[in-house]
Amino acid sequence: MTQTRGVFGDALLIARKDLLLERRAKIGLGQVIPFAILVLLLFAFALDPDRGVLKQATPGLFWVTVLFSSVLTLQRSFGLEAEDGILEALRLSGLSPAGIYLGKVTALTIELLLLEAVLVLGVAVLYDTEFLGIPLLLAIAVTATLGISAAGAVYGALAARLRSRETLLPLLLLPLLAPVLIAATRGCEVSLQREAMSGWPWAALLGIFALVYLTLGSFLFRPLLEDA
Amino acid sequence: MTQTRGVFGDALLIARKDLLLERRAKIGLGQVIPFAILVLLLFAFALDPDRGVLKQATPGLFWVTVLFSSVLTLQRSFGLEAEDGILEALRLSGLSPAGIYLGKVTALTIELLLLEAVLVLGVAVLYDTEFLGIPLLLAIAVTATLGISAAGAVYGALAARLRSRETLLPLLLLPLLAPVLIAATRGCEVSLQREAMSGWPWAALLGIFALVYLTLGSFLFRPLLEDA
Amino acid sequence: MTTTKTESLSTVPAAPTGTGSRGTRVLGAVALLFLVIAVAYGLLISPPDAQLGNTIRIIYMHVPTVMAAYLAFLITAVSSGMYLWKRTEFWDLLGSSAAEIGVLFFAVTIVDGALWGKVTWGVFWRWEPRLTTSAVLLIMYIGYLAVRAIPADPKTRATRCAIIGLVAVVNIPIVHKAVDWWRGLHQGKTVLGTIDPEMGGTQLFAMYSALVAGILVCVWLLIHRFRAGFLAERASDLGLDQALEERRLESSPAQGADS
Amino acid sequence: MSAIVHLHSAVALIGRFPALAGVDLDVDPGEILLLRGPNGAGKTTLLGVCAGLIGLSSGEAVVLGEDLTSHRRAVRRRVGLLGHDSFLYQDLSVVENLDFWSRAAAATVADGRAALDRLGVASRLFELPVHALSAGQRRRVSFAAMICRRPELWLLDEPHAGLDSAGRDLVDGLMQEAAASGATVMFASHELDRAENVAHRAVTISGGVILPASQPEPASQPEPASQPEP
Amino acid sequence: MSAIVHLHSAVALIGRFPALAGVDLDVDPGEILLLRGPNGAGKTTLLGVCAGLIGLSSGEAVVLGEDLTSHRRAVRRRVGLLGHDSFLYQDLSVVENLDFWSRAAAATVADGRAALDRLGVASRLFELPVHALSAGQRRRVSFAAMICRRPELWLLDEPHAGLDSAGRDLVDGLMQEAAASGATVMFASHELDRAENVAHRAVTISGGVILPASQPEPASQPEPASQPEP
Ligand code: HEM
Ligand SMILES: Nc1ncnc2c1ncn2[C@@H]1O[C@H](COP(=O)(O)OP(=O)(O)OP(=O)(O)O)[C@@H](O)[C@H]1O
Ligand SMILES: Nc1ncnc2c1ncn2[C@@H]1O[C@H](COP(=O)(O)OP(=O)(O)OP(=O)(O)O)[C@@H](O)[C@H]1O
Ligand SMILES: [Mg+2]
Ligand SMILES: [Mg+2]
Repeated sequence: MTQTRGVFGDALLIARKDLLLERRAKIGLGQVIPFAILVLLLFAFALDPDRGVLKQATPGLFWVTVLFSSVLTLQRSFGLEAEDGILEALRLSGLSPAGIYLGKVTALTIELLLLEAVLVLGVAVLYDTEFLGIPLLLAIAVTATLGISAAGAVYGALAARLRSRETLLPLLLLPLLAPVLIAATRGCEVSLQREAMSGWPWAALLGIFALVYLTLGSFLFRPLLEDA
Repeated sequence: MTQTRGVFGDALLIARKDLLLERRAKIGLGQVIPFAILVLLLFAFALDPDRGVLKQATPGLFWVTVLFSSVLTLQRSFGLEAEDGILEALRLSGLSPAGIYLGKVTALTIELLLLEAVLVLGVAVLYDTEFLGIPLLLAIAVTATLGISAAGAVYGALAARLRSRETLLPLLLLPLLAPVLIAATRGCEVSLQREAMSGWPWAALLGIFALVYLTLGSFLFRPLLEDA
Repeated sequence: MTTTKTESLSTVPAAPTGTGSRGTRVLGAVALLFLVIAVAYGLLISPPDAQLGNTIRIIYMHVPTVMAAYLAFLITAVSSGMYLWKRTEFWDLLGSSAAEIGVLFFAVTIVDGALWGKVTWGVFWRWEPRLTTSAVLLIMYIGYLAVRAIPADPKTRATRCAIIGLVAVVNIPIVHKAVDWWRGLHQGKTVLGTIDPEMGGTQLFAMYSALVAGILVCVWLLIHRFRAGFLAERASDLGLDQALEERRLESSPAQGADS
Repeated sequence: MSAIVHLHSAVALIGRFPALAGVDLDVDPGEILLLRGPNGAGKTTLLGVCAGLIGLSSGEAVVLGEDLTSHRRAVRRRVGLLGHDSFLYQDLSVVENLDFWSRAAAATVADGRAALDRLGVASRLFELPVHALSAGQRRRVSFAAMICRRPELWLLDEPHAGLDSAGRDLVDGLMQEAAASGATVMFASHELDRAENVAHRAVTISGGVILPASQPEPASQPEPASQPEP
Repeated sequence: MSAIVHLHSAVALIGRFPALAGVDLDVDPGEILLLRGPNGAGKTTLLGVCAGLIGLSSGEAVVLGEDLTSHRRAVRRRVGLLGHDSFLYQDLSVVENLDFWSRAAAATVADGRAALDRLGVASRLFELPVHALSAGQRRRVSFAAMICRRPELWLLDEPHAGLDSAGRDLVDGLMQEAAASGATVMFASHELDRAENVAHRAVTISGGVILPASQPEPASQPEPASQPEP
């Protein structure tokens, strides 16, 4: 009982600290969001809108953009934890590793969902998208984001201590998130284009992915924090 | 006379140091290249190959990938200069700012050209591209890369001292490089698809861009290094 | 360096000084036998395919190497779990050896698949989701090897690798399932789906012997890679003794002001 | 087992380098132990081992009754480490840092404020982000974050470095207070005059081993320091 | 103009905070000047101003004959600064760093090696990347990188910090040598006993101003240090 409360208490402490840090450093969203919108614009340039390619590819591009922005967000979030011996301090702190993990995942998920909300507006304006099947879209966004944070926090922490983290993190994380990209893209396509089949299986797949990584991460964070 | 020799001597010193650092840290290319290939793969997911979109979009995707990889490379290259007071040490060193700038640009251009060479192989195999108009392609690659490095080094140095550099750099740099992206993409399309119009004007445009930024950078690096 | 290693190791009773042993020689012989059978049936005895002609014979290499690679990645995952539980060098070495072998076999699959693609489809690569996910899988394990290559304390390195080994394996079934669904959803059967049924008896025999051969070769390589890794660790242990000696010498007053 | 720290033939590797090459050390409860020795001797590494942050590759280590070779985790929350790094979030303000670290250590926010006060951190600095502090001000805040954990074993790496004279006296007082109230203190220092005054006992570490007390100081330590052994 | 450093009512802002609030200071050629004062007094800022790294917002500053308010650049290559940061590339080895920095300062590679030797950096460390060094070892390498520039004005921020006794004596020797050969030395230190022995003159800085020599030490500095003024 006490143990369980402890984990969630720790998670809350960490999540609040992360969001505070986000506010204080006045960076994350303030700069990641413009970055993401910029990526969307670049795609528009690269793909030459006249050919109708862009419209077709909107969901895919949206999720690729989210993926890149998440890598940026993760890098920053764990970069802050690796400075000035903070990781050592966390190991000494007595906070439960699962709590730290869940706290980081919570903060990341909140930040990324905010980002996606803004990005959806961007897509609506830039790519002239009509939104159909809102509940499905919401379900996909939440599960996909949770999956990205859950997997990302594990690798973010793993890469944080290495001097090569800027490049190692995308190398490790992006292949891992390929299924999220596929599932989220297909799910959104289905939802937007009213394809024959329902998109809910994709949302379910994303949910499973998130659950698996959340569980794995809660267990793996202990050895990760302590020995890696 | 002595002054001129000094600038190029300084540039050589800096470029050699950068390439050495690249080798020592065993990172850049060893991880940026896989990252770039991965970005190509992710696009394949996002764009659903069966629709033939991918083949059409190859040049655009190639250059978007190069752009992202350059941001990564720049981030790392200037991240190393900002640690441990190195920027202060460079200001004190007596190296000429233009020399430092040209040295960084040289090292970056070499690294990026290497990356592009590997990426071209990747594209050739993955996207089944036939290469026509090799001289034009080469001219575009060199001028575009020089332009990216020339503009990137200015902003890399500018962002390096800020605590928010991970996110600020792409935000500043990517809009600036949008013309490079467009010109290089169109130029490559022309060259690959033998479109009516010749692609050399694009190469010339890229050359002008590179020259302008090289000149601008050589002058701006002094106030940038000294007072920023 | 090599000589000192073998000399001092041979003074330890029963310490292995090479990577071979009776067991592996027998295993190697059996693997070779199956390889010969597979080559004979695959290349000579079995008939060509109705549609693909003689190019079908690439399958006798393509599929066994994939299966061997999957096996290797599975071994990596199990070893990673065991390492996190038991914390012994054995599991660490086994996991990383298997990952290396797996990457090797998987790369071979991709290369011969690409060559096969060139003769059947006319291109090396298509944006076939299975091919794309294959490449993604390969990169995932290249990431594992990249982390392995970062110099670090052996225990730290082992933990990092074990975590990646466990996380990455979860992705294999997800990737393959997701792709099947994707295909199944709005597209007809693909090339990969269309050819494998309807195999004749000799074709099947060639396939099975190739499969056995592939797996045996994989295990054989794995054992050798493991032992090579083990010996390398022992060699660095010997280096450690010397390093300890030198380190302690720093404290002798004769050495004077050292920093 | 009465010793708070018991190391026997402890070997610790950094990469492949034996930073500790067989350390034997026993520290009694309530003791203030000074670690001295030349640069690169292994003092920082030894403190890291005692904190459970650096693993042993061979040898025995029992700290606060916990065997470090089997479970290092239990020790970590009971020690306080002041290292070369600040252990503070550079973008958070002084009080935000203290609030976070005190709550992480299951202390109250009030403990954190009290610790800041104890370390003489001026209230003008409370709302400043840590990266704006001067070297010595930051060191004080780190120290405050450490003491509000109420550690049983204090591990201090050059605790006087960067502090002004008032700060130095303060630190000496804190160490003595801690020892008097039952905690144990191990600290590394190069400022021997000051350090030897406050320490109950001093050991010399050099080349990754602890020199026997009888052995003269190594050449790089000119003045043969007095060793007030208990 | 005979003074090497001449500051008059110098005000320097960090952000909006006046870290220097009107400093008057003259330093003669060949002098070794100690800056002392409580944490956050402005010592590091003052050294940064003299190095031409931090701009003045008002007041006069002439260093090595160059007016800092108009062109700070000329001064920079003639001073040597040892700061809180290491000024070294962490991923390059010790010799690679020294080679680079000595050539950047228009010195030869041999000068770099000689400087390493002078600082007593063991040759075992030459090929190690800087991030693997201990705190004191790194400090020695930074010092070596500084002296191989043959600066006319030495600006040292806590030069003794982190060094072992041998290193401290070495640093004192280096400062005296530099002063004897015509260079000028300004250093900040909290280790007053040692620092006052080597300095020709000491000034106390507190709250961003230099206290008049007659005025007693501020409250946070208990022992009234002797001021051997020339
Ligand atoms: C670059 C090219 C290729 C790659 C990377 C590749 C990769 C793979 C992989 C990863 C598998 C295992 C699938 C599983 O998880 O079950 C596989 C199976 C298979 N591949 Fe390929 N392949 C390539 C080209 C080809 C070509 C050109 C053909 C035939 C024309 C082919 C025929 C098959 C068959 C028959 C199987 C086994 C049946 C199955 O499990 O679906 N492959 N390939
Ligand atoms: N990767 C490595 N390869 C070789 N030697 C290493 C490596 N990493 C660390 N070392 C050495 O290990 C030792 C670490 O010593 P440690 O930091 O414990 O010294 P210390 O006693 O705290 O010194 P200081 O007084 O300078 O702080 C140093 O001699 C350092 O050179
Ligand atoms: N952004 C800021 N806002 C308010 N005060 C600031 C800001 N940045 C720096 N300061 C203050 O400016 C002063 C800088 O002093 P400086 O670093 O020169 O001190 P110092 O004498 O070197 O101290 P120490 O002995 O601790 O190294 C500190 O008091 C610090 O709190
Ligand atoms: Mg140390
Ligand atoms: Mg200071």
